[in-house]
Amino acid sequence: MQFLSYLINGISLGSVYALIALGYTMVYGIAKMLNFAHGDVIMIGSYVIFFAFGSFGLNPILSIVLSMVVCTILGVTLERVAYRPLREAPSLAVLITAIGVSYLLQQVAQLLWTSSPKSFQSVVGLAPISLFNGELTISGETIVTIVACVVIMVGLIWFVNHTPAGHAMLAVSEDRGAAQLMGVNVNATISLTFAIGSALAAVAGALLCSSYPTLQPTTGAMPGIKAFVAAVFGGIGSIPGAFLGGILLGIIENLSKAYISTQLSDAIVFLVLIIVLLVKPTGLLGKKVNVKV
Amino acid sequence: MKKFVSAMLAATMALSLAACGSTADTSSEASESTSTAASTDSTAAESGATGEAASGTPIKLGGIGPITGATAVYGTAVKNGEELAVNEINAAAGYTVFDWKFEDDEGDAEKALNAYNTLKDWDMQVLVGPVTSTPSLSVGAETVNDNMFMLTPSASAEDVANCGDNVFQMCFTDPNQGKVSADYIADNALGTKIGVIYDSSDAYSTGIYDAFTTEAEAKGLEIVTAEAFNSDNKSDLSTQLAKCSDAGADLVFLPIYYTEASQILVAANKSGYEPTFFGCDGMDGILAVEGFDTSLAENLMMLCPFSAYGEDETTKTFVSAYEEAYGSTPNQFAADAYDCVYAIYQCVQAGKINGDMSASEICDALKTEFTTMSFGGTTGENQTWDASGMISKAPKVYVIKNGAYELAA
Amino acid sequence: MTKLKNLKKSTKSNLITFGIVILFYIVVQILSGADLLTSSFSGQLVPICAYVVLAVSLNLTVGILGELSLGHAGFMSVGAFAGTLVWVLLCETAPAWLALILAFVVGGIAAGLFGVVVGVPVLRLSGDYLAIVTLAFGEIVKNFMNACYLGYDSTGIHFSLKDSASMGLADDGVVLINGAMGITGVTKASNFTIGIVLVLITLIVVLNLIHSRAGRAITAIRDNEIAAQSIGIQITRYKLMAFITSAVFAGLAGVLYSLNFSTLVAKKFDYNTSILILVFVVLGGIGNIRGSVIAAAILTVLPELLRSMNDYRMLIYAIVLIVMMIFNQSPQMIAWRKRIAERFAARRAKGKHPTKEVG
Amino acid sequence: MALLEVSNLGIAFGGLQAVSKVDLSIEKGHLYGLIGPNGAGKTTVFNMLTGVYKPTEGNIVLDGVDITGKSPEFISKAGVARTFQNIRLFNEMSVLDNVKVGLHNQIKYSMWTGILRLPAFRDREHQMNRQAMKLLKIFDLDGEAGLKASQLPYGKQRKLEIARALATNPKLLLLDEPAAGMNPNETEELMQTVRSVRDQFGIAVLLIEHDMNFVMGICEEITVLDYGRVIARGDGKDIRNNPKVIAAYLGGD
Repeated sequence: MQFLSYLINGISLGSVYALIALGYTMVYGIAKMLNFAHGDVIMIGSYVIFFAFGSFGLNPILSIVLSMVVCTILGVTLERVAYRPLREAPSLAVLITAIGVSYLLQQVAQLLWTSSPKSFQSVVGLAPISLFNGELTISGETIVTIVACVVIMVGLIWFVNHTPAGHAMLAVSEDRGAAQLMGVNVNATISLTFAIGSALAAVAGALLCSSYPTLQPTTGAMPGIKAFVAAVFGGIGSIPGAFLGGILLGIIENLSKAYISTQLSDAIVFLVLIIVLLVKPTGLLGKKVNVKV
Repeated sequence: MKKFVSAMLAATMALSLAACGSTADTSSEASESTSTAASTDSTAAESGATGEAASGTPIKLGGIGPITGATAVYGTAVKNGEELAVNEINAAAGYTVFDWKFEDDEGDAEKALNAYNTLKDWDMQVLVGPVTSTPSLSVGAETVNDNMFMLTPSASAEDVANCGDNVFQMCFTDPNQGKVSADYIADNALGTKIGVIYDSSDAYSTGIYDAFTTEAEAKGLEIVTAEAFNSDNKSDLSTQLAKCSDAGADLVFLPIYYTEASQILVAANKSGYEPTFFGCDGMDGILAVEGFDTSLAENLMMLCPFSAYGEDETTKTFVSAYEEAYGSTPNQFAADAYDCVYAIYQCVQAGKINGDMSASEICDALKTEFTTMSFGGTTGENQTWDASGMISKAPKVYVIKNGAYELAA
Repeated sequence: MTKLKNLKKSTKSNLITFGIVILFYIVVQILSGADLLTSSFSGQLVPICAYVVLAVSLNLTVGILGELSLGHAGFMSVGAFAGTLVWVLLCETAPAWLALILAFVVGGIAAGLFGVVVGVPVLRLSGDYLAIVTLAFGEIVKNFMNACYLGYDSTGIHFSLKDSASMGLADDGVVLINGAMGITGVTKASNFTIGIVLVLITLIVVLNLIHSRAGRAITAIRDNEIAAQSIGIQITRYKLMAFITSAVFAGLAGVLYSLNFSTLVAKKFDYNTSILILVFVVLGGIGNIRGSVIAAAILTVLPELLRSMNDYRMLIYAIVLIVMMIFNQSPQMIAWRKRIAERFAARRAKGKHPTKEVG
Repeated sequence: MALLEVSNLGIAFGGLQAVSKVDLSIEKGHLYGLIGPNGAGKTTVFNMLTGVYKPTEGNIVLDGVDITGKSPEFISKAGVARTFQNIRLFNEMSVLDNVKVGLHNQIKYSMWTGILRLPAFRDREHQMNRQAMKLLKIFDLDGEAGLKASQLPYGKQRKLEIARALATNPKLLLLDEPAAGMNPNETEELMQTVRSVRDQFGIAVLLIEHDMNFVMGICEEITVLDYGRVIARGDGKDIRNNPKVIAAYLGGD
């Protein structure tokens, strides 16, 4: 029973990682860039919800929609202003710019909303489920996060495979130059990717902060990095990989806290990641890329 | 000299300086202090007012603390506390007693030293800061060389005071807090099985934890489990809590800051685990967390020198002035910082120091004064310091009842 | 003849780099002798040297070997802890110069060994995967050092990964590394001269390595691994050579850095510090050693110069970072800058020889 | 015993047999052609000969040394050098340095000699420069020694790749479509160069080429591959008249 409850804690954390990782992996797969500012877009989204829902008492769904709109605008703007000029530049240049954007968002948040922590009120109204005569409780947030995660994953896979815009994304991700020659509007496609990724960030923010309620300007940073690790773990660029990687990462983190050491749980998580990558260099579900000689 | 450095940089990095050089200068500092504390005489007035000041050259008081980065929330509280005290004192005296300047250290030893050096270039005479332990250790060693008086509001590691005889603390040391907490829990039989959750990446938290375990053992308290988290994985604390619950802990000791503590209380409520929670001074501030359901903190106990709900005159004046100026309830970081400035002011009033003395002379005067005086402030009456710079004041344990602090029996 | 010119070109460029460093040293010494330096600036001299060494060494991995490493601070941490331990243990008993040299040697070797441990398995990966694994290693080091308790007493050395109580030190015991509090009470030993000496050693080793047989092999691997293999270059050997050299200097920089402060904590060497060093490398120009030197120095000083901006300091730093990145790296911006430069050149040419044009 | 003896060589990628039962025998100093339609497996054979792929069956013996499935470094040291179909130069390095890297295993000094600039460093570097310039001169590239490899025009990049390969002092040189993208004049010139290289260095050359004039004009023996198998072998005339070859080129599919 103890094991089960640790496992559920792990899945709960993992599903939040997975949700964030989906955004990472989308952007990476299509724009081929590591958007290190993704975690900070999540933080901004969470503040929007905090004020809309917590302070102005807006309906939770409406708050999330509002946050999605704000994040989408933010994401597309960032792409347009900071990333697009560097599209043909070395990938490291974009990486550093993304980090600059991450600092920028954190600083803006601190100036706007101060560094005082806010306690985020859960947007999930679902009551916890109690199993085995109350020995095991699964919180409403966990259930909603997992469901949201699966729905979004399936939705993304469907979108990419069955819509013209999705096909354009696939084409851009395979070969940007060729896609352009085929008449795909690369700029628009990448903007759309950022729009979707950022809208997902808003949802991720809502659920991250519902489960783990402390909201500060630095809230997005560490979950962002962990989710990035999760995305790599599952095979970056792969949508189901992000989901699997996120869930596994959460489980490993919590089980090592439970059974090995709370001090060293992060070290263990990263060690597992390294071992997985050494055995399977492109992650669990990543595509193997052959270099043609 | 500054010009030389800037010129060198300008030559090599014209762009970046063009972007920010024109807006530089001190105007933003002035506007900031006037905007945050508009009601009182602001430090910005200093330059004009000194000419006809009633008496004395202003003493240059420097503050250091994190106002950006992960620990910014604590540094900001200290900054506000200092600013409030300086403004009050200057207004009450009718002339500029303290010139005050605060520099950011991002909670980092290297940046703290940079901040200290910047303040030295400004001819700082007394240092109130830094806020956290590691920066204080790094700056403390420097102040010893410079014989600069350093009074830290909140850096509670024992080693800080041990840097030198010029380094004083306004807060209890970590080992002291750990020991007193264990004693209190044992003496009042608050719990039989103790669980601990602490931040293993934080010097303050591990410092209390270490002393607590030692004393608990001596007092025969049973620590059933001690769980750690760190700054990288503090968003999910449910497993640590579950382990305490599984180990059957009826009291969970939380030597951590209120930011994470609020998270633990929410998680405990979610999983239906209801032990007694006991924290230290870092816990103060939990009721002021925006959006936090304060009913979850009901019956939370903490060892803390300061209560914003205190009935004494000093506290009431401080709390209302702080709320008016900054729009939030002060916590012990702000209170300690406020007390620091007033403690130094006590020496000014006693005529022991003035701004015409060198930093080193001031330091010597303050050393003598601090080890002999008794100070009453928002964080306690009859506070005294020993020669090593550690404070002695009566420890108070508060319990939260109906959303306010009550002194525990 | 061209070959001679070619050789001379690289030698000349190296000499300019050395010249900048030495000139900087002399100017600072003169100004400091005349008491013209602010405390703020003199306080940053050692960190500047440490960051320069870090940036140059990381550039060896990122620019010359062409592999992205996000864990450079991890090597710095290993070196810092090993070197500081040696210093703390020896500074009272051995002569200071000997203790100091030993601290640097041990710090460098420890980081180098760690480089082997990381490099051997990891260099099989490449690109973003290599980056993430180095990031993971850096985080592991931080996590481990944060949980590391080390001390000794009359019965021997005690070690724990849990807390200081479980070390089981006797009353006469001395705590060396105290978990999150790290090593405290370190007697400062670094100074600007040591820093500059380390910078010069780093530059000599790195630049000479790059412009030698081994360096060409490393660069060849970066440019085209398959072709390099086809002409008989042992890929792993040279990748490791670059990676380990880079780690050793990161370790040395760590020793220099940590001995400049009285306290050493693992938290400092986190992912953000690795990124900071990477920013120096990228802004200075990937593969451009002199660029790394200048960028590291300037970007270390910049946040301090922005202190007058108070709350807006880090905001402006972030904006400057983004703007500089776009300005330096965007193809459109590069083209635009070229056009402007050409226009200027043309105008100047016109101005200089007006008669000729008429004639 | 010929210089290169390949017998029964084959490789399968995940169940797909890309090349099978290829035999080759190349004498010292010979010019040898390997042709076939696109996708016939020519480059795959090259990749097996140079250790990029490990053959799943068969043997490769070079000058009495078994090099089957050995690492590319080993094979390079054993005496096989190659160029690539899509040019693989060290683009950011100078033309001179590209050749000097080729001399990596010919003129050696240790890492420490380089870092400490010991006397041996100067000697060896001079030696390298001399030798590299000599090679560049053969390909008429000595004037561009200081340029970056990527700044060279296409035809010269091809030549530089050959020069680099020669720097490794090979016994056998593999050229993968050396004349691709060249105009007839350049092709003609390249033919001369390849011949003179063979004469000067006394090495065997095995080349893949689509330009039939080039192959027929230069090669003393030709092997034709189709669908990973040898379908014909002989001199130019034999091949030109072989009905199987004609069928393969005109397209059975």
